[in-house]
Amino acid sequence: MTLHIITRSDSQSQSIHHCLSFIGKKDTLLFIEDGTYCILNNALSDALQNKNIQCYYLQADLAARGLAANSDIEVVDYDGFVTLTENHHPSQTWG
Amino acid sequence: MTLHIITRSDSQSQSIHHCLSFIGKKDTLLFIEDGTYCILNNALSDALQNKNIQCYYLQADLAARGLAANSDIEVVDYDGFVTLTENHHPSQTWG
Amino acid sequence: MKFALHITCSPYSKQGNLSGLKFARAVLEKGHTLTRVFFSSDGVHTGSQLTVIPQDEIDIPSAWSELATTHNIELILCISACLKRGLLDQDEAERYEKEASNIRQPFVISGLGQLAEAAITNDRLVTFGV
Amino acid sequence: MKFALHITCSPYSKQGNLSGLKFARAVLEKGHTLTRVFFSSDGVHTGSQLTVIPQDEIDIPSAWSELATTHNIELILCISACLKRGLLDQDEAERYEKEASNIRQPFVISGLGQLAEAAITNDRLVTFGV
Amino acid sequence: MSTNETKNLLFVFDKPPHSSPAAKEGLDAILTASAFGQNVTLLLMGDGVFQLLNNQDASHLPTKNTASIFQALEMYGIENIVTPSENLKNKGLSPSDLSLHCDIVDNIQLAKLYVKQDQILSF
Amino acid sequence: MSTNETKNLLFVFDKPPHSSPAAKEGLDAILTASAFGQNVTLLLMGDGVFQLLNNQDASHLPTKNTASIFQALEMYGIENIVTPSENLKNKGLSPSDLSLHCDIVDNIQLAKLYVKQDQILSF
Repeated sequence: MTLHIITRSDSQSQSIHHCLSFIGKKDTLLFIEDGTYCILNNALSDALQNKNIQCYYLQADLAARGLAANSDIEVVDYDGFVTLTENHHPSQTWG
Repeated sequence: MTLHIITRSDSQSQSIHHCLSFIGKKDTLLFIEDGTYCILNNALSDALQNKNIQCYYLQADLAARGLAANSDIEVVDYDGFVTLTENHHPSQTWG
Repeated sequence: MKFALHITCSPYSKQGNLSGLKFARAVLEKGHTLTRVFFSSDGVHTGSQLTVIPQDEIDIPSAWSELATTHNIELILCISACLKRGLLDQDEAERYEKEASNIRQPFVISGLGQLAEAAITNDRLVTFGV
Repeated sequence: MKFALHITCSPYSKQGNLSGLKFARAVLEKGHTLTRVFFSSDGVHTGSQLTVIPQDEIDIPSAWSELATTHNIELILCISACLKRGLLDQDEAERYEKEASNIRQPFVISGLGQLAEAAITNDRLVTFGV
Repeated sequence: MSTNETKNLLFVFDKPPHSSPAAKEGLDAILTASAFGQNVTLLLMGDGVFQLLNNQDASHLPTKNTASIFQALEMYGIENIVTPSENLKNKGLSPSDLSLHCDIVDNIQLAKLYVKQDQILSF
Repeated sequence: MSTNETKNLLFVFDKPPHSSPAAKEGLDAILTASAFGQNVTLLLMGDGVFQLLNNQDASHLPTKNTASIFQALEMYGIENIVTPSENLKNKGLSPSDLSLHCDIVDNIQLAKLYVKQDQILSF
């Protein structure tokens, strides 16, 4: 039940790919900071959906970057971010 | 006659790929710091050879990382690095 | 729940430091305890007393100080990171015969053991800025 | 030839700062002139007077100072980067009513115009640490 | 400044906004160089093109002022703003996603642009 | 330390050596945690596996002391050093290229390792 916190875009870092290679079905992904740019990668979004992995995006970081939250994704604020760390444990922050 | 200085590995940054997409035949590549890890990427090395682009590696940075300079590549020390900036102008450092 | 945070980037060079601050506030607003924030690597620059922030921008180092004072949170700067980066409290400045110290209240300098301890004694450890 | 350098990373967080120092030495050994080194972004941490470096490690800030003094090189720290990062000379410390200053000799604080000027008036500008 | 030279200066931004202060420093530098009467070009490479995405609301971040400086570039006479078409395509973006008019260039045009430069500044 | 708890702590290194001081801090932290009697595991992910490449000569770099600390881990009782096989393969490396004995794990073993952890520390 790990919470994987992705902080870089898929062009800045291979972290999202490393994470996806072994992530468990009960694990959860949270995209924050430049990690929110991953929403632009359609192939990645499809892979996440196919693996049926629960994904969240930090709303303020999407908005800061001009990235629209479409209806397919779940967004959280910082309160929701804390809730994710309550319910999923431990957390790993990926650079 | 630009000198392109590559400072990150191909897994840390897309810079080497951006650079290769438009690099001129008279341009020169210099790999320093984590850029020297690019030597491990065989597909990249082949692409450089096919494009017939002059490449150099900073010897001290290869050695610091345990990367062997094989006979196919040209290495320089800091003196040679300065010579490259004398002969190729301007220079761009890629992060 | 008892939370601890680990911050590894400086306030104005990457977003992670401010993300950590906002997360810290949300932790406290939800009624949890935040026991300790450990700053390592470039994170130790958060503890500088000499920062001057434009008035229309968020003063991140001050905000950490206020939050810690109000909620009794330990703000710990990794000592080896501090020395190499020019962050000294009065004791270290005297020890190394430097003419000034520059640590902001209530930040304190200590070792990485404080991070390991935070990982062991808190329910949650969340990292920002890697 | 006349060279200038632009350094954008701090001495101990990325390798680029030390690469720039070694490049600077090689430029001078080859008989060129190095007129100016401009430090922006986290590069300004190079100008801290309060760094304490372990004896078995290279003291990068001191090495820049020595090189500049010996060869009459301008070491310029970007002022906006300095203020946000807690690097103050005596003038700035007084202006902002801070109790200490922490700039190493012979570093000076100035604006980004000095970088633009360096790009225009030198034959070569080489960047490190991006 | 005590020089009458005019040089071609290329400013390359390849980092996204908000996670680093590099763009703010680069903008200050390009404005200064332009005020010095130099021929300046701004190249947005890789994630650097994200600097220009429409509808960014960074009001709560330290980088909030960068967007208004980008908007002011034209007013200050900086009109050569360039981004590679291949890069836009790779990111699934079109010119209408950008808040500024850019010259969208192919790799041949980009190579030609480089040949003209006297110095390249990276941020 | 005033606790008798024993926890499973995973230390993740994903940066290459020499370009950042992260590994030195991570090593200090894992040694301390081990001295506190905790069950520690070191995971080398992505470019982090480059920390263990043979024949690194960093004598002229500030990070020169990191290699000797890696060599001393076993002496201090830290034996769980793990790296994914997929990562080695992607980088064209084999176990004989590494200066330490690692457990080379597949993705299923890696997932099982994660399930056991109480906290994860990233450097």
